[in-house]
Amino acid sequence: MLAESLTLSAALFTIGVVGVLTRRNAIIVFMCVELMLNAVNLSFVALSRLYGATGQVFVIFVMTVAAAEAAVGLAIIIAIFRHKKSVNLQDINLLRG
Amino acid sequence: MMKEMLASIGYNYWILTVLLALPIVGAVALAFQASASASQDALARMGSARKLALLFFAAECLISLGLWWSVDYGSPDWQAAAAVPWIPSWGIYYRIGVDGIAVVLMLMTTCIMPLTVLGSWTSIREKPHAFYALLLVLTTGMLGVFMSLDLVLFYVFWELMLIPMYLIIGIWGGQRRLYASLKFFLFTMLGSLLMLVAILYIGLKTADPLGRPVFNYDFILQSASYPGSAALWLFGAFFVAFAVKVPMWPFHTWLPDAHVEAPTAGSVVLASVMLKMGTFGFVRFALPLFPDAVANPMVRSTVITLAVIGIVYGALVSMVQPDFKKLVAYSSVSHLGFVMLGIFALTTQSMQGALLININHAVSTGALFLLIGMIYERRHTRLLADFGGIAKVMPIFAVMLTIVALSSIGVPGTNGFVGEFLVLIGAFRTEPIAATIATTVVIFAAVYLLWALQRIIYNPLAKPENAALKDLNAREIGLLLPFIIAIFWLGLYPAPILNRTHSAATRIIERVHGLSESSSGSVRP
Amino acid sequence: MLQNAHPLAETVARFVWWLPTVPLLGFLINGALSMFAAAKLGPADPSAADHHGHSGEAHDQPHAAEHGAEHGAADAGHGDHGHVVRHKYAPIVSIVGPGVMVLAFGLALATFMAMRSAESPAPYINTLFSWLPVGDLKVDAALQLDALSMVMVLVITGIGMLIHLFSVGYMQDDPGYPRYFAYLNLFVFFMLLLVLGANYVVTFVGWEGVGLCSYLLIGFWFSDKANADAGKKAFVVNRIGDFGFMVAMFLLFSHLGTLDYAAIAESADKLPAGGIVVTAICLFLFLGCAGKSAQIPLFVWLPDAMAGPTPVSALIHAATMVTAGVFLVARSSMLFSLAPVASLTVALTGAVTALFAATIGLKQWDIKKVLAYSTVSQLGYMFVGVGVGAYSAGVFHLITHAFFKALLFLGSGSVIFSMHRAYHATHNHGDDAQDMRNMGGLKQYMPITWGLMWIATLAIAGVPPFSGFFSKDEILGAAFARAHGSTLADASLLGIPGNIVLYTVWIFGLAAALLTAIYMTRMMLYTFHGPNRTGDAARPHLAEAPWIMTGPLLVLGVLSLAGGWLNLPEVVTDLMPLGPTAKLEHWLEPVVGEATKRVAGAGTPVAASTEELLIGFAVAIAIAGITIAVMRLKPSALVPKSAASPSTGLQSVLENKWYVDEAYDAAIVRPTYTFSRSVLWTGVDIGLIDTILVNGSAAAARFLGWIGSQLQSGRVGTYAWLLVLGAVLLLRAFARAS
Amino acid sequence: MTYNLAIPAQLMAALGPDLVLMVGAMGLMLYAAWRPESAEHQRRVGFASITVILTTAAAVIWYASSGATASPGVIAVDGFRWACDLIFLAGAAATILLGIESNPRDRVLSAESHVLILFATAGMMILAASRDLMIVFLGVEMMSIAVYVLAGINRSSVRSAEGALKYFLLGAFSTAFLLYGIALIYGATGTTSIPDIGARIVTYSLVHHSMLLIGVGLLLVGFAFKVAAVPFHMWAPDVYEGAPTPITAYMAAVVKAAAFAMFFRVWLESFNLLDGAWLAPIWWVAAATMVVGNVVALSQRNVKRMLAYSSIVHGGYLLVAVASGTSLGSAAFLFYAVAYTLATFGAFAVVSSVSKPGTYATAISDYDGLWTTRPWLAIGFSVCLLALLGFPIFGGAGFFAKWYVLQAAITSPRDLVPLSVVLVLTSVVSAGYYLHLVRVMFMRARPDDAVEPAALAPLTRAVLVSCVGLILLLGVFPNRLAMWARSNALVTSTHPPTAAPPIAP
Repeated sequence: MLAESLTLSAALFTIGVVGVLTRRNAIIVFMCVELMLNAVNLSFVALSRLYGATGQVFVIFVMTVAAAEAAVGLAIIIAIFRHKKSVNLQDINLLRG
Repeated sequence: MMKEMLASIGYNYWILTVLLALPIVGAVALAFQASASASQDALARMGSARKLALLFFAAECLISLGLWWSVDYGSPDWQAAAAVPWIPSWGIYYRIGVDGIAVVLMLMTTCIMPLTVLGSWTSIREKPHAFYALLLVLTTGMLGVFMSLDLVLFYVFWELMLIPMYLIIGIWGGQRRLYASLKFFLFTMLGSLLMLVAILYIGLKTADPLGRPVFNYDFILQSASYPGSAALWLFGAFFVAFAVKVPMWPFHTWLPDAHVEAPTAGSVVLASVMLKMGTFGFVRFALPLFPDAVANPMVRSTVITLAVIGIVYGALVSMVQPDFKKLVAYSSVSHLGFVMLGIFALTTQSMQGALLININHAVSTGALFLLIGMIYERRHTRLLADFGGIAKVMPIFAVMLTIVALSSIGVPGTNGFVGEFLVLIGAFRTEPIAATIATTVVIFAAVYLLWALQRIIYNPLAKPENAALKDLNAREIGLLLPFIIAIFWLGLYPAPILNRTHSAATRIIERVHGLSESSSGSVRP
Repeated sequence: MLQNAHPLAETVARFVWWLPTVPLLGFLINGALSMFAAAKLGPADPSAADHHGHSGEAHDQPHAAEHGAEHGAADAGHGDHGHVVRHKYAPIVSIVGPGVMVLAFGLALATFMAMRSAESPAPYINTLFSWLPVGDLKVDAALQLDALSMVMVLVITGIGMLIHLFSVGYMQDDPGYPRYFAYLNLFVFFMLLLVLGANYVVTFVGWEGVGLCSYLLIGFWFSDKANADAGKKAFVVNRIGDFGFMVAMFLLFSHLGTLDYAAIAESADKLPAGGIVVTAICLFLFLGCAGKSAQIPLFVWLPDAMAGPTPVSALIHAATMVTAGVFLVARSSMLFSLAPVASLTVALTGAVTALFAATIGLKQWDIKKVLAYSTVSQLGYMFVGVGVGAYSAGVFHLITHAFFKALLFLGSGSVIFSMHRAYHATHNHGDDAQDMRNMGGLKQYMPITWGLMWIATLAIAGVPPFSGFFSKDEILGAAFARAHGSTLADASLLGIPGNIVLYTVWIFGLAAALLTAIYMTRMMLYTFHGPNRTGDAARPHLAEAPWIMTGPLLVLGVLSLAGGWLNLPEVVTDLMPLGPTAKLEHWLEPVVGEATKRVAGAGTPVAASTEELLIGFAVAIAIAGITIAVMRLKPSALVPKSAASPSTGLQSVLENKWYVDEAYDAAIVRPTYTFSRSVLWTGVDIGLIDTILVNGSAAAARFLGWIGSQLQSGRVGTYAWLLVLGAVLLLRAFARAS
Repeated sequence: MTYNLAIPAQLMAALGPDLVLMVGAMGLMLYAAWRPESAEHQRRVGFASITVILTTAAAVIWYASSGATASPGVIAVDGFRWACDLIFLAGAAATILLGIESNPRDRVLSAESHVLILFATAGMMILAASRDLMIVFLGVEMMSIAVYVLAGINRSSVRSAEGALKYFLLGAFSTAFLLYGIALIYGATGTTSIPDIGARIVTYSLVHHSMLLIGVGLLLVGFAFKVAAVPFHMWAPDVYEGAPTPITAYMAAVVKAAAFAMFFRVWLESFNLLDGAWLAPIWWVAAATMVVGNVVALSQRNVKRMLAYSSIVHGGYLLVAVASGTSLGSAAFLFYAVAYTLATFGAFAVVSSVSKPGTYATAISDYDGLWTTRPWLAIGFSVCLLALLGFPIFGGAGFFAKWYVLQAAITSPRDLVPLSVVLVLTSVVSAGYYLHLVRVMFMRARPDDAVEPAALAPLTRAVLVSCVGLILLLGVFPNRLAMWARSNALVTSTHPPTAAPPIAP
């Protein structure tokens, strides 16, 4: 059961990575990151069956932090939308070189 | 008698530190003067700055003269030595001391510095305070290199020289000063950073019983041993640092640019003192620290080949230079090649001769740059083609230039001869072919300098701008006189200097021979 | 060394260091006056000698500088146009310059007397101070007084004194008058140092010093590029020789551990006779001598050196400096006698040079050029002498040559002085005062000069009883004798047996003697005989030079006539008791005797009858030469230079000196410059090191930086891709470790 | 005293300074939101923040001098923590001081910006204290989230917003890698305690355990992102350019120092034995960082971007110290962090005062001939640049910082001499751009139409003068700092292994 869970977790993580790499919309990219975090959470939960509560505590931490991150992240995305009227990452390349 | 008098005032206890500190004090004083005189006009600022600077340089020169008598030149111990913990947790000490070689070079430095101030008496109009303050800081760096007995302290002084010279070239230099100054900086830094790694390596491998690194020169000499090919690598690192500074072919190309772009005082200091750092580094550090590497036939023949290439190459290239300063710069490559040949030929004569060339080159090339500066101030050109026949309008200048050029050519009776002669006669014993090839330069040296001389002071006075030139004034003559005196003194009676450097030079050669005999033994005495 | 025990130590000889010092003082005084005048008078001072444009030719013109002087005088406020102003300090200089020479000559005579009475064969060494004490190298500033240096000192101070006196007249109106005497005094100082040095290094100081003075004096009228060029050429070519001298010193030191003459004389035997080392030493030394004494291949500077004032040509480029090479070989006779191959080289080079220069002398128009090539040729004789191991003969010819060649040069100077004065008086600046085609028939205007120059001509041609006859004959006789039996004859040069080389040398010497007689007679005929071609306007102004110039000529005339007395051969003294036999040879015996004997070896001496035959042959050749010249040349057929048509064929080859200068220029000078400029400087320095390596690596770094900043596209997607790529690489590395 | 971390009260006590800062920050946050935005208000909040920082610093010093230790647990009570705390606090104070004066000029009026710095600093202090990967994660996120906001604090600037977005997205992305790495390490060793991980690697011989190694690799990705190591550095120049100048300095110096603090802690206490696996990757990352950073910096025309690349490069130098894997390496880090923080703040103080109001971008050409009009500003900037270059005396402490890193590298048992050579050779390249600025200031003529920067505001001047003064002072007398760094260095894993549950497949 453990091995399957970990495999699933890795697959989800990879899907998240691919999503980040391929999507252009800032919000979707951010969602993909959230997917990666949750994939990791799955690993933690699975492993905690083996090692005890530490993994589960970690998951709580991750979820809390992810929530805070989401708040800040969406605020930043809104800020950029106010300037650019777009959240397409391809358009956001003022800073370069 | 002089010695007792100096001993009575504890001269040897304080002299070295005072020599290091005084220029810094001077630089600070100039900074204060600069802000105090901010409202004055440029001419008044120039006047006050140069006077204050001259005061400090003259004081430095005067108090340094005592070293000539106070030092025991035969002693194997460091003279006027001092050691104070600086960064004890890293094994770094403020450890200074001198031997005959260092004393002679230091006196050369302190004597030339006031003259460079006189030489730039009227030419530095922009920011004179900064200029002289940098010259003062530079002096501390140069003197520090000569007296450091701690490898890290040495490195710090070594780098200390770099920034003032960089700024002097870059701020008060000619058209291409930005390029020249950066090139100077990068070349030197490339070499010295490799040396830094080597110094660290040595210090860390020579740890004391408590495991702390040791950078004490003497301690390293006694106890250092390097595994396998490490000595070669370390020598290589030191070699690059010093070879760039010398400069040896093919690391020399910063020199013509730096010389051409630098203001007169910069060129003089660069040629007279800073170029000596490289060869001094070889004598003080690279040779004694890595006798095995030096005795390695491959290493030695490589260095000597480069030296000989430099000698001939420098001479040939200077032959075709249209710019007088560049010509002299390339001739420096040639002269310093002789020094390298002398050092690596590892005979008493060649080593002593090399040390003598160091001084001779300082005198002759320094004077040449001053002379170039003098006509440059009048004509604002250094191209040989722009001159001709000015011996008619500047007879005193012509005489001075002739004497200095002849000393640079190495005409016997002048200083140039004794150095070259000693190097060659010494080098001939161990490296006959190299010495013979190097000897051909007596021909080329005559070609390039006499041709230049001819194009400047002889030939028809065809250009009207030249006809109006004024001959040297009293300050300029007074400034050149010490050089002229030195040219003949060193040429006719170099024994006082030779006696002072003898024991130090012999010790270095003996160390290389002594330690290398077991491994190589191919070097004849 | 043994100087306290030496018999000379108590005599005037202990003041030997005053010999060079006295002229040095003269130099300092005159030099100071020159500088002082320059500083006082400002830019248009005496040395502001503008004689550019005065004459298109780069020739010796005594008043060459009056234009500059006029300006100077005008500035000083007391000159009027066209008036030649003497240098302000001329009176002091006229006393100091020649005065120090009189003193030096007096001291030399006194020393000579002391030496004669002391009769000690060992050299007297006067050590002044330790010059270069480094390890086992000990070079002292020391002077060595022995038979050879004494002879040289007498020649230098004696002839030098006469030429200084002559110069007082010749240079009287030159604005650089003090400078001139300063240089001349300095030259004598160095020349005395050269001959008096107790080791090679002190000699080398003098050696280079005389070269330096030669440089300064050749370019004395430096405003003309040709003069400055000639000075530089002389110095540089001499330096080629100095290279040889230096290498020879290095070899000596590394094999014998000393550079002192006395010590080398004692230890030279340690070098294997005929060995590679001693041969190399001698060949390198000879390279030095060839430079200084203008032998093939380094003779090219001497003819150009005629650009200097004529008294300089007489003193430096005829009587003293150029013979330093001969002196050095004699000085090193201990070494040369051990190196037959080197000696043969010396002799052969001398012979070839003698002949070669004589051919060129045949076709020169410039009176000084004729004399210059004649000097090269006579120096060749001297080298034949020292080359075949007849060291005293070589020195003998050195002395007689000093007499008659000084006389010839001063005489020609007198002629030029007169010609120039005439042209100047008529404001003729176009014609050349040195070209023989502009002379002719001067006999009637300058009878004293004419007579004296004929004496010298007969001397150089080898007509008895003039001095040159004895010395030249001795050399040729020695060459012939050595071919019959000596260490030289037994050796071989490049596979050619020594005796064949020596016969060749002898034949060349005879041929050169014939040519010498021809070209010298030609010079006399064209200059003094036939119709005058100076021009109608100038002719009335031709006259004999003042007494201060003719006086020294007279003395030299006597010496040229009677100089042979110094070393009369046995054959002659047998015939008539003119004086003691082989006086000079005996005098030099302590210095060169042993070496001479070693070269002569066990060879049988030439029979007296053969010797008489040879002498007769030589005399016949000299007379034949003069006769041919008188018969064949027609002074009356000559036209002035301006009307002359260019020569053709072999004539033009000779007139152009076999195109040697051009060949050197094309083969050595130009390629060196081109190589230095195009390959080394622009190629290696600017191209390879600076552009490709230094700036190239900087540019490469900047280019990489540019690429890097292009990758920095500003798009998050790119950054994420790169991040993942990096992560993959890292993970691969970690996975590999597991 | 020794804190028993198993007892909650004592754990709280061991977190004393952190709590002081957090409580102060929360209180100030309320105060900052209490009043409408105004220059005056942000100034007040700024000074109040300074007060909080000083209080915290006093607490840190008190804790440090008490010589307290702790039982094994989730946080460390050791010199390294306090040393790092002091560096963070000093940096935060400097940032706030610069910000108080530059914010109004840049039309950043929100007083929260100062408080956010306090939050970020609190996160850093947690990081420095953490001895458990869970706490590491917490600290990283506390710090990062605050800094995301700080990067975009200038709401009127599109550049600021763009930088913040990039930083946020990529930061979150890399956090996921970090987290996954932690999960795998947890899976392999069964613990998240840093010393225990090290101990279990020994006990269970996990040196070649693939799950552990993959975990370490992913962790390294996360760390490398935080320290902006090549190729995870791409965000840094953009974010640094977009952020307000004091924040850029904060990110370049303090955030980087915090990331390295955790890097050292984790690497020395957990993975010291895995050097067979991580040495080569870190070697190459360090070399690539030094080379790429320096080379790209050469082609920059904007001073802030140039300094951004320079900060990447310094990360590379510090990675050399990480690669040494020794206690000496962490001592070198402390020394380096001090010198580098001083130089960075000095440099950015100048940049902030030279930049035209409203734009953070400063072109190198704005500095042409600065010496002729503002000599002391030019000299101060040059000292900072030379310190960054690592030049002795003129660059003061910068030289000895580099020296210490090299010392760590050369004494390391991992034979880092070649990497040291790479370090010095790339330093030569760095001279190309640092000195370019120096020569622009000193050797070019001041253009006639150049806009003269306003006189230095007092706080900025104070920051600049104290930075330059300290750089020079420490450059001549570095011994005390060196001893301080050495005595506060980390100690490589010494804790005995604790009892462990069975191992994952």
